Amino acid sequence: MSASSNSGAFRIKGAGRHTPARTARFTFDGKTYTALEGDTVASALLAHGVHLLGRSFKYHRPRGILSAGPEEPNALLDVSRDASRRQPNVRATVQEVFDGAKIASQNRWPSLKHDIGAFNDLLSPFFAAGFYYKTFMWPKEAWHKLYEPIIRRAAGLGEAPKEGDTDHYASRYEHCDVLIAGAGVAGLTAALSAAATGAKVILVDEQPKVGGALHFDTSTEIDGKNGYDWAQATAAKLKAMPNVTVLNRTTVFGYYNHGFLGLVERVTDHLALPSKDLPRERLWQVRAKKVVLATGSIERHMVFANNDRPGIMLASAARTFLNHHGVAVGRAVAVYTAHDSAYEAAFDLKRAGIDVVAIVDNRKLPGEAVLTEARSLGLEVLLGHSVLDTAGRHRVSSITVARNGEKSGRKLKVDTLLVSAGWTPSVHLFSQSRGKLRFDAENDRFLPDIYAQDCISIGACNGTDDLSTLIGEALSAGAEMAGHKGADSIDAIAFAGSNLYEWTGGMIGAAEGAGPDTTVKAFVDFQHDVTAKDIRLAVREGMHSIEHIKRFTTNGMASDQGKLSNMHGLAIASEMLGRPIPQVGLTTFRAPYTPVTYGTLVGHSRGPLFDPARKTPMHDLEAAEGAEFEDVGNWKRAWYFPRRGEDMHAAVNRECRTVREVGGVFDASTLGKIEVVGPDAAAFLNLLYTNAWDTLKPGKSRYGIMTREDGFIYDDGVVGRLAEDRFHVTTTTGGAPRVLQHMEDYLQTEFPHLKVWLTSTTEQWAVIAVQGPQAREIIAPFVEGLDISNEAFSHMSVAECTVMGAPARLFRVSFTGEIGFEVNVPADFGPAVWSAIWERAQSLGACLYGTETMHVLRAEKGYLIVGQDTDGTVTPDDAGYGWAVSRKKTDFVGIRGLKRPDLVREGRKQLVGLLTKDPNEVLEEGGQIVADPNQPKPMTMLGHVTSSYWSENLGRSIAMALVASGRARMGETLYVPMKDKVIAVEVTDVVFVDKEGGRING
Amino acid sequence: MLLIHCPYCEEERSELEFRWAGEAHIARPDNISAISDEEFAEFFFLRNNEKGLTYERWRHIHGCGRFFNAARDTVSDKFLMTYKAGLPKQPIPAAAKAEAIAEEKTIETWEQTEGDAR
Amino acid sequence: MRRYSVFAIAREAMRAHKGWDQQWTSPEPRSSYDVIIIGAGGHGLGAAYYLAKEHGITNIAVIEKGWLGGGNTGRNTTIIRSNYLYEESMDIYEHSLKLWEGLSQDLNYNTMYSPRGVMMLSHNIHDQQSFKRHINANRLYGIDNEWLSPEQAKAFVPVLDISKTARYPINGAALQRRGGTARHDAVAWGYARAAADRGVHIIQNCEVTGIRRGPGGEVQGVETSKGFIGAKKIGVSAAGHSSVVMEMAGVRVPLHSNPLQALVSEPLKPIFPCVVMSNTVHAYISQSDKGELVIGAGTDQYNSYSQTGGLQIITHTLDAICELFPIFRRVKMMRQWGGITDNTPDRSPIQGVTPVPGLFVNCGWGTGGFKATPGSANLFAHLIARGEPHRLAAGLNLDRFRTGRLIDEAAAAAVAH
Amino acid sequence: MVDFGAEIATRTLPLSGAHGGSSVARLELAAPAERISLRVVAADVAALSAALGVDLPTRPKTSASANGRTALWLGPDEWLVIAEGTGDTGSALVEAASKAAVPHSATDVSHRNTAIIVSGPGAAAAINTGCPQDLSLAVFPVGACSRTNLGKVEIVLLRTADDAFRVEVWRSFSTYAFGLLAEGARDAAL
Repeated sequence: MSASSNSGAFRIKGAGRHTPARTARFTFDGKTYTALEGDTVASALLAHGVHLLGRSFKYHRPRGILSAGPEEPNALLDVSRDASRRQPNVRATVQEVFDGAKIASQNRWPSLKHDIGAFNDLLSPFFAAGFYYKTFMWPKEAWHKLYEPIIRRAAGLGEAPKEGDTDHYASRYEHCDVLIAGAGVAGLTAALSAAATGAKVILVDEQPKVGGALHFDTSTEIDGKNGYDWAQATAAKLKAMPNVTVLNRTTVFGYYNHGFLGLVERVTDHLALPSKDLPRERLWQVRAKKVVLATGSIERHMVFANNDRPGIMLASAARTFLNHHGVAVGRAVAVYTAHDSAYEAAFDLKRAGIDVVAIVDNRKLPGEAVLTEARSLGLEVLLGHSVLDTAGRHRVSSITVARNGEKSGRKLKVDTLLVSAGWTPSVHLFSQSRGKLRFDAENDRFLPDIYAQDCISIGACNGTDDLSTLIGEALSAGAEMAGHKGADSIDAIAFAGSNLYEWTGGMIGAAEGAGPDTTVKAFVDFQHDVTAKDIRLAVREGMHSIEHIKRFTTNGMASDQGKLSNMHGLAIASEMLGRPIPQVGLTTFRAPYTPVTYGTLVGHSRGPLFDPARKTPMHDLEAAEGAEFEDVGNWKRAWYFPRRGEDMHAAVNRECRTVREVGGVFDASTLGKIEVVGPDAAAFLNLLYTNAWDTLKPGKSRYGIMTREDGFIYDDGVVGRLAEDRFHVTTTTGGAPRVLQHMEDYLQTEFPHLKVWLTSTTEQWAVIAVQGPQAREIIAPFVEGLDISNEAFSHMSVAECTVMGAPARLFRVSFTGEIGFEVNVPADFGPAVWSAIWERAQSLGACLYGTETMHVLRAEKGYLIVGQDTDGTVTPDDAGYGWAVSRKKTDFVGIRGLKRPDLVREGRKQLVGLLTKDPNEVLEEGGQIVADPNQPKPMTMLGHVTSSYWSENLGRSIAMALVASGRARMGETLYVPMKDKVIAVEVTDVVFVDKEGGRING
Repeated sequence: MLLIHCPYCEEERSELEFRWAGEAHIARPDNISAISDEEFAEFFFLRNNEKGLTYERWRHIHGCGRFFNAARDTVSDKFLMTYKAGLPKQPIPAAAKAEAIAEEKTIETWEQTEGDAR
Repeated sequence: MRRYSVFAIAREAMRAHKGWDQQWTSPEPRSSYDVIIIGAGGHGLGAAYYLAKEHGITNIAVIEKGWLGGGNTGRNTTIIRSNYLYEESMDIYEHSLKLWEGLSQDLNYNTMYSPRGVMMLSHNIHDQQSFKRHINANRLYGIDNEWLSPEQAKAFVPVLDISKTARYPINGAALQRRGGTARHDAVAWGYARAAADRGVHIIQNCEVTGIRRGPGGEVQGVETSKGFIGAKKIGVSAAGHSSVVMEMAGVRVPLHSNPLQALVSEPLKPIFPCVVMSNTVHAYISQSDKGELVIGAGTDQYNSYSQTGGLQIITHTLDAICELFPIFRRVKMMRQWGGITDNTPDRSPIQGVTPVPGLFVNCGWGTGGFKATPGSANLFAHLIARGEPHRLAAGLNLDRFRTGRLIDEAAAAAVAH
Repeated sequence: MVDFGAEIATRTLPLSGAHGGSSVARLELAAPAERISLRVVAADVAALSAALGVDLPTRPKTSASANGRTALWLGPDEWLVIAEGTGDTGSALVEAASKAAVPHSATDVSHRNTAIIVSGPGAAAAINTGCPQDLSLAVFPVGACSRTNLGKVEIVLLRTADDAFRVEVWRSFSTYAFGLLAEGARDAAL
């Protein structure tokens, strides 16, 4: 047995462009088939006579292959290499066969041939468009509990993958002078003239090979060559030019603002054994100065009764299968058309030795040339006739043909019916670019009219049918878009083209027998099972806008997004409404042109590259000490340091105790840092913080509060003055970027007269906080050039010095209430300094501590955490920090907002302490506070618990809360009602430890 | 993704490098602590939100870091001009305006093109 | 109006469905009405319905520049929930949720309210604190909302990745079981049909170009592309175009209009049982009854009235979706689109009287207006009929921007709307 | 007892041990460098140029090198100055700048940034994996520099040769940047 016969009984010897010796084996629903390299799954299966490929969405009707391209609504399959590389809803007409592919049909149970869901087809009279809006309402709960689950199971197509994807995806930004979408005659020609100018050109085509319609159209000659051969030669010429990029298997899926286009390149889906280094697909994000749209047109089907059986396909698709793949779509083929182009399918098949039963043309007057040729080939042409109906269970077996106007006709036995209602220009990308269409009534089509971006449409998508005109249009478009107007640049490369037949004809809407208002199932949208009568029903029910009709019937909303169905649906609606098509309108074309894999859009942003995980210079050392980390913004911060056998609670208790008794070392590097430098630095900070800064002396630091114009707390931090004109500002970890943006905004926009500059130094410094009674003892040996005694370097001092030879900034600052220092060293020195300090700290009995202990210790002192104890609705006074708002300043950001009626009213929520009556009860952060726990719901809530911890140092729980009139409620008992109990609390001061504050100054 | 001309970098760059910063030419009152509640609400909250020509601020945050001003048509999202911060509101040249207005007539929002092809 | 029921369908099935009435008619406008509502989205149509049903006002026109339900009603991701933080928000969203529960029966139109649960993922301690604050507030207010452990969350949504090695591991979730989805078009159509049945005129393809005011500043009617139409009361419910319409009456409102994008996948067999939202990684997702994964993306950063947005908004969202649900990496985006949202400074809506006598406004619903549809419409009808707000909507007034009494859900919440 | 104070701190560089790249785009770590962020108004640029011994470029997207110092224009009043010195910090640069008797801000950022050298025929393609700028030689010639994006982080990009770039990135973002460039380098071979 030769390879070619092996690759299917319907291969036609000598036809097609594949090499018979190069085969690939794949399975379909468990059965093994042999294909030729270059086959699509559709052509490979057709070569074996397999037409039944799937089931429709709603009625589960048997469906086959309708098209040979991305517009395919029916033949959607599940394609896999292995469990982690399985892809649902793959178009059989696009997917190339590769050796080892496992392919399965979808939306059927238990099998494609015997599908229980097909029962729906019998009930179809009930399932009219929108029927579900009218029922399933009783009883109330039944929709969600009963009906919806049934509908959901019946709907859907493929099954989502079950495992994570092991393929990877690439991404690239690119720029060009001219991007050309589509490499048919028009696109290739435009590329030639654009490239000749030296412009940077990207030519994009969705198929494996360039040529577009030349894949099937064998009667066109260009530049003296067969059209397809000319296309390949032209592509080779273009690829050899340094200023041209040709992307095959690449779809322009979106045309966005300002010349931005999204492209997806399929890299490995056609390969049997792709290298692991290859991405499966690549996303191109191209900024094009100009765009040439040469996207061609798509053939429409005919709308008539039972037009959806397997074996019924577009005439051009049959030509692609024959002329490109060498596959005959049947043995007894009829053609039903309203357009001349389908005649050529009959000619090609006839010449290949296939029995062409008849050409049924619903027109009385087809093009003269095709009619003459048909007759000379001895084909039976039935003019003014229509196909009224079809029969056949899993494949069409006969058609009923009648003279137009007659209700019955004769039956013709066929195994295939080719249909064509004419061609719809592909204006998707033009429309996405926000260009406006006009209706060409003569040819029943929408064409580009007013352009919104720097692009031009050429060829079939522009309604240019004549080949010579098209070549001329493409040549000048390419040159013009590349910036060279006029004939000169074109003449040198001009060439001629010819085709055998001029095409005429076309129709939109329901054909004979399916209108004007019958009950037959004449499908408009195959995948969604929308029939002509559904559209009529929608109009009858008052849906007069095309968008209403679309949404009510779901016409055009399937995965082909109406490429075949929109024009027919529109025409039927127009007829029913009695309004011309332009007045009915067109639904919007949205990106993507064809569906795009999420993984491709995600590209590299997965796993570690999903979002940068920021780590401090000491991260690895902390991890080696057993740290658990928490996410704070995109930072990873050491949370606590459990020792062997300790849970979080035990570790935090130990850390809390050790810091107050001895000392602790804490990584504070993530705090935001901004260097504020310039003669007006203090004046600037005066405006940005509520505090006054001109009184702060160099060598000192101060706690500052920042509000926005609205007067609510925005951020806080310690600000050190290093020199008259230099401040070291710290911010919260999460607040750093927005605080800098906020400062720059005011500096550049409101206070540009101030001579001051801001530099982010967050990452310049590694910050090692050492806190506790032994803090000074711990750091003392490392600090050079600075007296750090309490007298010389009191609380809130700051100085530059040297630590272990590294230039350092030392802050005397405390967030624990103990003696505290923050050692800032250039980041690369952080690990060495940290190790040395930790070694000494350890020898003195101190510990490492993390953010959890930091939180507990600061809460024991009643220190605020912005974002936890405040939420964007809290003023400095609410938080008990009214003292930080300068009374002397005449201006600062927030000064007016703070005086608004609601911000100064009585009864605002204020930050207070809470002590539970039961000292062992730790409140839930977020618990709500009420005065009367027995009141009916909805209860009046006085506030909520913002911070709550077990304080090992106090041997009881502590909490902070925002409570209405909180400071006036000291000693009052309030309640925190939980799901299963009510917790009584006493309102207290926020400071729980060392109320006098003596420890900090030791 | 917009393409924005930065008047400081003197080049068009991807929107990814920029951050939008609200309506332009809203000056913070010099006597802000003396204005009324109504005036404060006006200054802080009320924005024109024009459908059509709008003046707005952008910051080239991942580029030169500068805030600058732009005139843009919020219907087509086309920029009519960008100019440096501190400059007064720039008049739109008649030609550019004519083009923008002509476009405004023909290129309406999507919701209007839906159901209304010519 | 012919009632919808399974029996009616059976009857119609026997006669090729030729007996159905028009769901609504397309009348020519009268010279004047008692009330004009600008904007035939869910909120506007619903307000007309409740005015007719509960307040006895039926001489109403709802004026729409495009097709009814074509604005944000027909463009959103259909999430319904009421687990907000502040009393003002809980009042209106819970009122709305209660109406959702009986809406199909009230309208005799299956709006497909599906209480499949809305789950918000917590990724860090800050999220957890915020969610528990919501949960406790909701419970004391009589609204369901519960905390789930990561394992409980996974049991509810089996495809969720709760591994500790994730970039932002999930440390829990808040679940409102009564939250869910509904069929957006059906809401607009159901209200339109029920309102039209009570005599309300729905005037589509009619653009309001001006608001005419009398000597006392009071409204007298609207100038439209179909001529002047008089009315003593006008309710503006124009979502993203609220600023434009209010400007016609000389009223400025604190709004920004931003394109909000969304996308759906190709249809899949049921895989995703509820609605999941994550603010930390910016994603929300559910699966429609047709099988599409419905994914809400972010808003573009700039003011715009064009329903197109940047591709980067979509990719950013999909990054997060694929991190949370790695099995969706090979699923395909079928369609993306945008709507114009009207956003207030505190991300809470504005519903109330205006300085112009007879002019009432309902706007600022931002990205969360769909869930509020019945409640907002119901209370807006009350406002228009009585001239003063219902108790449940009293806090949503315009004056809060003067006093500073904001309802700052955005500041307080770690969750998207 | 150990004499704790005697030790001199050694440096731990970010990205230590990172390796990646492909046949068309090599990735290497740049040697530690002295860096300052320099800010000065236009009128005083000459004074700082003189003080630093390098003419601060005033045209956007350009750089200038002299005396072992390279000044990158980042904004109209902002430069990143990188020196090939052996100092552990930018103090020499800060000091040099301070000789100019005009108001300015010279802030040491030597340890804030780290740098990755991307070279080879696929260098631009590797960077365009995450960078939205046009890196063709005509638009981004040798010596061109710009702050820009690389995926989800910010970088400063300097073209040092037809097929070589220096990518400056904040240290905590460097793991991400290196990882993305490594994938970009792999895909650039495609």
